[in-house]
Amino acid sequence: MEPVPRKSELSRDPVALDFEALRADFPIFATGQQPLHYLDSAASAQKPACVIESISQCYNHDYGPVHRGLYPLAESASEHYEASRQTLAHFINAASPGQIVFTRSATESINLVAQGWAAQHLQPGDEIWVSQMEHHSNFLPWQRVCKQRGARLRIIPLDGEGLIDLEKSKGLFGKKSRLIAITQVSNVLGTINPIREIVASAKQQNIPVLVDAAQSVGHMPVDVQDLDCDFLATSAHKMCGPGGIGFLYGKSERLAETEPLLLGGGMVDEVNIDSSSWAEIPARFEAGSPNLAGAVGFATAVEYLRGIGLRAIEQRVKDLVLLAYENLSSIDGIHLYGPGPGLDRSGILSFNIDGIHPHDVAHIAAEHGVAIRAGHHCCQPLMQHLGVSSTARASFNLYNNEQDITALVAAILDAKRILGHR
Amino acid sequence: MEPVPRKSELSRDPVALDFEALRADFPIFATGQQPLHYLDSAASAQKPACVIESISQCYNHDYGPVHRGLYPLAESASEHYEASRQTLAHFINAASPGQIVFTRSATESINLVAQGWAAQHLQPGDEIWVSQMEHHSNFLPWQRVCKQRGARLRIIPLDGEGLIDLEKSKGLFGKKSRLIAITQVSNVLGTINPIREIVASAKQQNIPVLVDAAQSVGHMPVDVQDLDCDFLATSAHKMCGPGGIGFLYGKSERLAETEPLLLGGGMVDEVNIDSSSWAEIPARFEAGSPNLAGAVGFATAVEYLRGIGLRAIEQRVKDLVLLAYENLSSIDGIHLYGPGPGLDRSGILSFNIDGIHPHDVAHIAAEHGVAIRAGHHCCQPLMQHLGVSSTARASFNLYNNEQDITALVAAILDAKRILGHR
Amino acid sequence: MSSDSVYKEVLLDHFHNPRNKGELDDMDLVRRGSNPRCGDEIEVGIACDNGVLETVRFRGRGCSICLASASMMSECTSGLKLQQARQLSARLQHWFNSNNEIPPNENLAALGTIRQHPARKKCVLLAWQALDETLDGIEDRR
Amino acid sequence: MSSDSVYKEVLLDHFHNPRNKGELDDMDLVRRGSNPRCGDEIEVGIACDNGVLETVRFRGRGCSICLASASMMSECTSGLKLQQARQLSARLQHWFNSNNEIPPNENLAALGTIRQHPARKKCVLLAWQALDETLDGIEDRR
Ligand SMILES: Cc1ncc(COP(=O)(O)O)c(C=O)c1O
Ligand SMILES: Cc1ncc(COP(=O)(O)O)c(C=O)c1O
Repeated sequence: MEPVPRKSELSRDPVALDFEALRADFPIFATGQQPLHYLDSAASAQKPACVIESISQCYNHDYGPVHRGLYPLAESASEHYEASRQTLAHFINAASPGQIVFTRSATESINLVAQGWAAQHLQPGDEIWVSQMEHHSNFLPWQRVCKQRGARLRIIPLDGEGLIDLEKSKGLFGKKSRLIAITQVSNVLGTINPIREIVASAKQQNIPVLVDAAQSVGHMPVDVQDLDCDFLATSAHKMCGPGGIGFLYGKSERLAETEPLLLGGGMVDEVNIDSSSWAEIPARFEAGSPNLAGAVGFATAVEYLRGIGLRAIEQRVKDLVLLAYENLSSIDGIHLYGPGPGLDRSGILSFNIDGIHPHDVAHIAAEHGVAIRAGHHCCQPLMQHLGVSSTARASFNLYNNEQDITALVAAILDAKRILGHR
Repeated sequence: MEPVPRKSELSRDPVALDFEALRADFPIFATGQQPLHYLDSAASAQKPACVIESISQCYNHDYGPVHRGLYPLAESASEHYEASRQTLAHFINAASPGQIVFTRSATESINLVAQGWAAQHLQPGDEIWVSQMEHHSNFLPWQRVCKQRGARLRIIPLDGEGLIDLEKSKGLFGKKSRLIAITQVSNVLGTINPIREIVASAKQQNIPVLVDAAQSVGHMPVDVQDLDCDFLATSAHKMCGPGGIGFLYGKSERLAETEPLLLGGGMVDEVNIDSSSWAEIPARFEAGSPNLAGAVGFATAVEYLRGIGLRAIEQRVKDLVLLAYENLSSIDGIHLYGPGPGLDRSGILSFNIDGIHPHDVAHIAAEHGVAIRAGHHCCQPLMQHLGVSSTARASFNLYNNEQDITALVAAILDAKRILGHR
Repeated sequence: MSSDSVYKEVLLDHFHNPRNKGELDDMDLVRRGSNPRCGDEIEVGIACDNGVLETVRFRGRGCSICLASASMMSECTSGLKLQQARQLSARLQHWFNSNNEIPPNENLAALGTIRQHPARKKCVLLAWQALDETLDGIEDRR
Repeated sequence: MSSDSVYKEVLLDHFHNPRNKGELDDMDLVRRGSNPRCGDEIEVGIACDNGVLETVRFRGRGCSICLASASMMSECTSGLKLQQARQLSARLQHWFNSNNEIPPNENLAALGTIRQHPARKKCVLLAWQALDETLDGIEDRR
């Protein structure tokens, strides 16, 4: 009575065949514990060998302190660091490399805007808008700055499918709205928000927009000039890059309005006992010794992705998630969250199974070699909206394949066999 | 007339011979551009192969998201991350691993205390004390928080040798003093400050002390319980570890008084639309996806250093800097800064040469394969004290040897030949 | 399914046929344990007479391990003296926080496989920590 | 010393024997360029007559490259029309900010090796940027 996983067109598609070969670029699938059906890329992606090697190469051959050293290692360190910035600027089509601020993560990037920009611009009674689907990293910084400034945190509601009603939401923003902070892709629902349209309507009222791009950049083509957003935040580790590095993109006029979050070495021109003057942008926002190998590894990752093609990656992952959706939706007692069939979604699929706790689903999956996540995914406000305390989540990336889905379905069926009503 | 570099006992010392062999642990000396006399470790240290390999190994075999995943890769990621924390706690003899907060750097650690602790505890008219030799990273955060809170930033003066007069300084602190923030080792002068004594006298007036340990941890034995300091900040990259990671040590009662600097994923228990409750310490201070490979590389670096022995490293570097001091001091027209002969100093030596700009000294040194730094070293207040706008600086680490000093002396003599009065 | 699965028969039996699960209206004292990270919540109620736990009952929601552990807890502690229940709980928690391989009680041995999964420790301990609180509460009343 | 040393004879000659270095009290207009990062500071003064730079003089402190560049600048621009001086400065700066290999003027060719050292670009440009400001200043006066 339980469905057999359906065969899809996937394996006959020549593009898919290329992707099967790309899997070999990721050493973890050859050398890590086996079997490994890694379906937790939305938490953090695996790394291709080229990224890992670029980090080793940096430390083995080229390592020196970034900025203003006068010897060859220091000069090449600065060059590599700035070349990485340029690669990233190019990747999201920023107008200039100076609009890319290296941070440790999307989380730091968002906190920088909250404390460095919003705190300077919020008056009591003002509003910041976030959606009900935001990750805690794009929620808590706004909650805090609103409290600090006597402003109000307002919530853009979702419909039953986990979508933002664009027409309705336009009516929400008004004279008191100072910022809209919204994710491009939900890390739970897989929803792809219509950022371009939201920005366009926000522009009519001069409301700046920050885009949380942790789940979008590196997964689909993202063009900040096309989106016309004011700020955009992301992390390298979700797009096959190293941990400990991310960036904030900002329009030049917005960055000029922003105070640094961290003060320290490298971000000042003149320091006196009484006062100091900040260095130029983006150095102003990068206090402390720059993370050279992180920047180099990040740039290598986006070059790798660009080499494959962002459209191809997006399509491949969409095919996979669609196949997963089809296979999972025919399991008895399953609830799938987010956009239904026919609606656009990214490679993230959350679900629950009647009577089985998501922790048990994930744990039994783990015993099958299937790595999925269970929990609130740092989205408690969304969980409240869905009326659950947690979900199971499978997320896909370019290195996944049909067997991963087959294994996932088998694991879910096994969880039902073990824990379902007897 | 110019001195020939003097031979020292160094090469006949059996310990020194071991160190010569250790140089082979650092791939850059075999595979980087040659010759490389790397005398800029105070800016950032080179990495031994074991550190570089631990990072590759992590990404190749063991990579997964840290915290609460239920599948083997996620479980081992959490274990490795927490084991690294434990290694670091052990390294500085913290009473518990929960007193180690991973940050991106010493700079972030200090900003966390400035905004998370001091901003909560400063009243108008209160004082924060820093010394005249502080790095901008341990100066600007205090300057800002004092401005924000109407408090005063006070300066502990230095004597002619660049030392803090302990007896005099005790008299400085008073009822309004809320914090002393001081470096253990000056990154310009090489001065080693008497932290234990400063803390002991501060304790008598219940004044907490933050130690900037960017130049001390990993270079000499550091025991936070012995120092009895309240906070201690450091970066991995200065002690042969990777970039993009550091830590803040705090006494448990101080950390409990500290608000997080960054908000986001992983640092909350409950999130509601109106308010949220923080997670336990140290998770509370580590918003965003943890930097697994950074933590692992950091722990590998300190294990490497511990394997050699911190006392041995300290002694070796002291021998080198003493030899350098002797050789340099006999050069005509040179000015050496910091503690004179017979006084304790770490492996950092700043100097200037009459009539020759430090940039030229460093550039000509670079043409000799000698990597030294020229500039204000992020210590403008100290430069003002010294009455110069910049210095040249040679800094030593365990992989340096006598040839590096010979090459440095030759480079300086060449700079004099080229640029000295004709 | 690998042989070191945590989903062993004993646990599954407790999950599918929980002992002492039900309403707590008639208990002397009720305390709640909750895990905000996953939304799990166990209420433990006790009824005691003359220093002996006559009844230990629970209700709530949680994963199979959380519920099985609650069921096993109620079974193992019903009929114990307060002091004995306290000791058992302490030993169970010590077992989970140390490298000690020996379970505090044969009937709890099936929980052992979960010790390899630190992320699920809290699932096991939730009911026991709620029990501790009921025991604290009873002592306060005396 | 390697053959691609920046410390070539031409530069060293300007450093050791700077042209047009001295007091600026009798100049028509003086402007200062400074680099807070290294404390270098160059003041450039000009005297002009009928749209021609009669005198370009400088003083200040800086590294050998900064001072040599100031000396070369003063030598190359003295006697030029304002407009020509502006163009030369623009071409010099473009040369440093592009991959174009050809120096704007044979007498400035010795600065070329420094283009490989981005950290020292500012040393070369300091005097030229101060010159630009004096030219701006003269135009504003008209
Ligand atoms: C004494 C001192 N404190 C703080 C720092 C800041 O360290 P980081 O740049 O790694 O944050 C440095 C080094 O740059 C330093 O030398
Ligand atoms: C939608 C979204 N925003 C923000 C973040 C925060 O990213 P990081 O933890 O890398 O700072 C994440 C991932 O954790 C995310 O999924």
